[in-house]
Amino acid sequence: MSPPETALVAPAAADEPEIDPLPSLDDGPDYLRAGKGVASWLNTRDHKRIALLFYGAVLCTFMLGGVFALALRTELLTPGRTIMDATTYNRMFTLHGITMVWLFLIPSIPNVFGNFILPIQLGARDLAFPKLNLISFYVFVIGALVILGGMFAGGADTGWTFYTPYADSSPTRVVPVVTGVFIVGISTIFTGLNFIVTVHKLRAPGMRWSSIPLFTWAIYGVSIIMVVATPVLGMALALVGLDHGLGLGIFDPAVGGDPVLFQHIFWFYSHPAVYIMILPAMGVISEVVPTFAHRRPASYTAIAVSTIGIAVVGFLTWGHHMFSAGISELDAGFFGVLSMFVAVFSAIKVFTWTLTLRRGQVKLNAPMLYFFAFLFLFVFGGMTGVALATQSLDLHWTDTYFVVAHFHFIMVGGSVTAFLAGAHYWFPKMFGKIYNERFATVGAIAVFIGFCLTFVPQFLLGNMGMPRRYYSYPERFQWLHVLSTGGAFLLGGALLLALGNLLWALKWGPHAPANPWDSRSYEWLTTSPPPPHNFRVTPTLGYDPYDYSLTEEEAREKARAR
Amino acid sequence: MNDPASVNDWLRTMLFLPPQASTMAESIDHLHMLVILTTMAGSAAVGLMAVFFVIKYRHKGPQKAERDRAPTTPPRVEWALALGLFGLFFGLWVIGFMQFVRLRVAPPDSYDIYVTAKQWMWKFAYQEGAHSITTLYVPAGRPVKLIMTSRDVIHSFYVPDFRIKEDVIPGRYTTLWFEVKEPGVHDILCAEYCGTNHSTMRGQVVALDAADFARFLGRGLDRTATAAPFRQEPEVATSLGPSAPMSLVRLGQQVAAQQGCLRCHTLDGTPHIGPTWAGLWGATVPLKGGGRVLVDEAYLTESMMDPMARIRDGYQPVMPTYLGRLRPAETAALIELIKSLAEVRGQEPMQATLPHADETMPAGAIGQPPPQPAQPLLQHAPAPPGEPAAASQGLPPPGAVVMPAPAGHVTVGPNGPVAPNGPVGGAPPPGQPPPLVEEAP
Amino acid sequence: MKRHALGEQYGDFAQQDETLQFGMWVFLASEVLLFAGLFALYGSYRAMYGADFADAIKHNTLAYGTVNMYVLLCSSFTVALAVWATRRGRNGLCVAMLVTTALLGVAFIVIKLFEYAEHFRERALPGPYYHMAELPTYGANRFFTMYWLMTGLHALHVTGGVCLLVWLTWRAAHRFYTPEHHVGLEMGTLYWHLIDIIWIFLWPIMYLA
Amino acid sequence: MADETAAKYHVGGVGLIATFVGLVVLATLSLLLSFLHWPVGDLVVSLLIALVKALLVVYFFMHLIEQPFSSHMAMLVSLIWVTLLIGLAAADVVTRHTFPVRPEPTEGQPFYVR
Repeated sequence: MSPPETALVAPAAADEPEIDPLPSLDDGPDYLRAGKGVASWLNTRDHKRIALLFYGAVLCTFMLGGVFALALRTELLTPGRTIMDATTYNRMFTLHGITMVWLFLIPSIPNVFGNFILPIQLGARDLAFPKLNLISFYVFVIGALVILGGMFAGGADTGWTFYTPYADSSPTRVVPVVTGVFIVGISTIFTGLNFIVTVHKLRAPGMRWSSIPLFTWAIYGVSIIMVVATPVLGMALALVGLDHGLGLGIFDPAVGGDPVLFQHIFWFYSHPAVYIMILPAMGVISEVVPTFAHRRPASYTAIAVSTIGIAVVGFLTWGHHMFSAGISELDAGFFGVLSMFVAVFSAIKVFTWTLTLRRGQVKLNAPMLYFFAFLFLFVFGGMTGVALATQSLDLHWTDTYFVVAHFHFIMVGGSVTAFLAGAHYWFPKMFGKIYNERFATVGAIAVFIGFCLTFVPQFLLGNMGMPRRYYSYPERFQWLHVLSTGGAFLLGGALLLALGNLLWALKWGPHAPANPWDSRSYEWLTTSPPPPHNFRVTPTLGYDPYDYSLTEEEAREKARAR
Repeated sequence: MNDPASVNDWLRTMLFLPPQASTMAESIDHLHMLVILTTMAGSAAVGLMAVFFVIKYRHKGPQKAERDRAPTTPPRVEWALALGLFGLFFGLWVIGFMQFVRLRVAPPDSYDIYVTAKQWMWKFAYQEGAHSITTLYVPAGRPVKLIMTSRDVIHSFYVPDFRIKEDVIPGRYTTLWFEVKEPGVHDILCAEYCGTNHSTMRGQVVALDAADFARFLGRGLDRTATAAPFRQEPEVATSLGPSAPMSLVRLGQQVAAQQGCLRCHTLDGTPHIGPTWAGLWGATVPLKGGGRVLVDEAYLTESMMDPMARIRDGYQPVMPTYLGRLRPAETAALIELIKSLAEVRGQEPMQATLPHADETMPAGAIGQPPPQPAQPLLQHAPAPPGEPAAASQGLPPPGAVVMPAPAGHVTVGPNGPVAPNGPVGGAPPPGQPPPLVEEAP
Repeated sequence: MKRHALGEQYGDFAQQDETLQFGMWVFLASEVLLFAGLFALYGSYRAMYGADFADAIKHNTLAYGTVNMYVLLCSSFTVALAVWATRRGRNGLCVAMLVTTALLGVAFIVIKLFEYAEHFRERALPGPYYHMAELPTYGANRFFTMYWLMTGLHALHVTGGVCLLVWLTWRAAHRFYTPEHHVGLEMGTLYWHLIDIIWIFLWPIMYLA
Repeated sequence: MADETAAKYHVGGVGLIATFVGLVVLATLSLLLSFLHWPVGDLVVSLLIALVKALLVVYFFMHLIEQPFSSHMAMLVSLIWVTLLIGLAAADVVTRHTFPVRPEPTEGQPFYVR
């Protein structure tokens, strides 16, 4: 990090009392139209434009990962070979995992919505380090290209977990792939660092920790995980790279190494990483629910505290991935009981969201439908997580399709659903347009049905004992696989419908007002789309962002007050 | 439905759980059912509550200001919820952990079987000297403890019908125990991703009643006259500072082990990543993309130095080049080794092989993890002259590299290696599975 | 002159300096965790092979590590003095101290290279390349594998730190840093201190106990 | 925003010199103690001394003492997380008792010869 050598423009006159901090559409071009040409996008420092760059990037990787998933599901239609051979299948599921985890789920909500919304919710003019933010994007792109290049130039067949010693001795190209993931990790750290510093140092005057909007709380918790855990992943992957590339034998039993230690270091990152994926999703939901229930959250404190609780306790549970991996019974028991704490924190959130609906005025727009999908899938998926953390049951289920179904319930049913909720909820704010509600409703319902059809059979497969990462399988599993594949194609179509509807609205949708949902959260104070620096001058945001006893005009008056 | 057994069966069918073949399976399933029912009840409760609120409080008419400003749930409700849930989860954990400890600690009177995993097969060795590949024979109604290690990467021994799974780790021993209730056949699956053919690394557990099991072991002991198949483990541990000059064939074995050839090629005809070396020499093999080639010095040398030049049909182009990694003498030694195996017939991997318990082959065969020093078999093992006794090493390290295979199971004759006590090649396939295997339940 | 410009997103210089410094602290926290993975590996292997580790530590040359410890402590002191000098407007002293620090850093690397050469001669190399006849144990192999990884990563950081110091020196020589505005210098020195702290922990576990 | 109004205490020249002297003394103490070959306490004591030295560097050389509370948090969090990672990973190794250790290679048989 270097000190800023160049300022963007002259600092605004921040203390002139007569300026109304809340912008209007007459002020000048909004952030989308403030600069013209490709260069103004590729060299931008505006967090909102960088968010859109990330938006484009993660949608591409999401499509790519989805295509891989459909290819995998097609292969699994028959017990033997359907469309590809075993090596291709192994490379394909590795590619699917790596793409979805590191190139979609981890950057999706934080880098798109976090980047866009967090500074506005804090009343800041930008993130603390705008240049670092842009660097983070380019580092991400470079990392993604290295991964995909490595995969297409031969590819790794290790699974996204890179377990040693298989990853050391795999005849495939492991080194470029781990290098790419390492680079993407650098981007993650930069982004997390930027968010943490912004939340600490750039809050608008008057904003206490207890009035930070809940989405920002969630992104803050995630950023802590990103900054603290990602370097450990970087180290684990670097060691695998050294083992594979130079034969250093760091985990090689032939020279006294212990491959289980790799799993410890790997899961120290990769378990908290699932909270990197789900916490932002919870943040989105925590914004959507009060807005559409027109009601303050049943307990702001419970949601904020459980966010940080999950972020912290999430670090103490990594051993539950290793109950059958030959770790000591004592360590396993310790990790088992700590895993239950995470479940408690998640349950508190779920009950708080549900109770928020009570005595509200609930509107069933598309984001709210996604919330219901999220609620059901997340609760069911989360409860199966409790089952998996129960050690004696884990011995039967671990590394079976039960685990596959469990984490897809959380990752797809939770994170992707919340991503879609956020995409619809903030669409007017980001682009100044309104999407077609009818198609969005159909899309949301289709996503839910397709999802259930895909993954509920996988729970049953897991119960029957179908191990994961199997290219061929005994015939008694086939009918459930066929069902799951059918669901996967339905889910793929539903996702295309949902995203296509948004794309259509981007061009042909009607103009959106500043606050179409009648929300009280701070980001709706500014225009849609916002001006380049979000507000004319920094507003005073001391009031409760979920105070629905205020009318919209009263809330705007409070933000104007000095 | 008042009968607990029928409730159990009904729920097991509803949840698609496999048969409860081990003594622990039923109690694990009961916890499973409890947890799943709680899960479904929990998500249904939350879902219904949400639906109820939506119907009751749905938006009508113009948006009004919030009706009351106080938080809807007082903190004590949150606390009660948190504590109650934690109590529930903690209770599950206590039951689960107690079961877990029971699953991990074998009873003292268990029958020990050694398991070696390698890409992509399971090998089982019994205390009496019998051993088998892919099919594990166990006595029903008696606790069996598996002592497992891997020769290459991590595998996981999984029998869904027993509800057990444990990773098999190179360089370490892990254990697993179970007691099968009745004679029958059950699937073994590898549950930890281990490479290209991970999904075909399957096997079977055949549970026999006590008499049949004794007969199985006895057959193993009786068949001393039959040739043991040539096994692939070279005598790496004894390769240090040999005082006597080494034959090229033996040097070839050493090189093959050092250079990792044996990770992909077998010496006994077992199918693996690369073509087996047994019976390879002098054969005419088909090539990928058409054509055939006679396996001679030229083709073998080319395959070591430029493996991609001509690939045998049916194999992946995965072999690295050894150009610059093999000295000429080592290349020659490898070729001599392959020559010496020209007459070795391959064996079918699915067959149980029952080696003899001859003194020249103590602890038998390889593929069997080295027994514990306390076992009498090893103590009787005579060390061949000029080579350190395997027994002096204590419990030898498992794993692919330092495999202190007991010396002497391959004697090098003037015409290459000869499996002890038997004609090489032409012998009838060694050992058929006992007849009771077919008696599926 | 674009020196010390105020970023668009900040209210005043105090906020900007504070933000940059806090960013650096968060970055350092992240950096610490990068080493933590290796420390965890070291701890685990040491728990497996305690006696072998003790032998291997005795085998390591105490003098190299100890001299390097004092070298880094001195460099930490001089770089702290550089900041102290800048705060008092004594730019010449600051440049001198930065140069001294960079030289001490180079000295550290040179000493380390001598030590590495010795290990190379003994074949005390990581993993399969380890062929030291005196300690033919798994544990000693693990120790030297971890030794190379941890000191190697640290040496990379020292090299990066020296480059950073050269850049800071260049800027200080051009009177970039004033008593009011020198947050870049402070951030750079924080990084150098972190390198010192990591050696403070590497020294006992690699040479003393 | 309590964390942005920390007391501006400045570490002066005397403080720096005192810190440096303290560091050198502690390093020497650690070195001397290592000659005692104290079987159990050796590692613990040297790590404790290292921790004190690190705190001296962090607080005075790195001026953490002048920093607001949030910077303290950053260091505290990284310290706790490092402890967690090392502690829980090593706890597994220490308490494993299935079939534990690899045997030592016998005399004259270095393990690395394959």
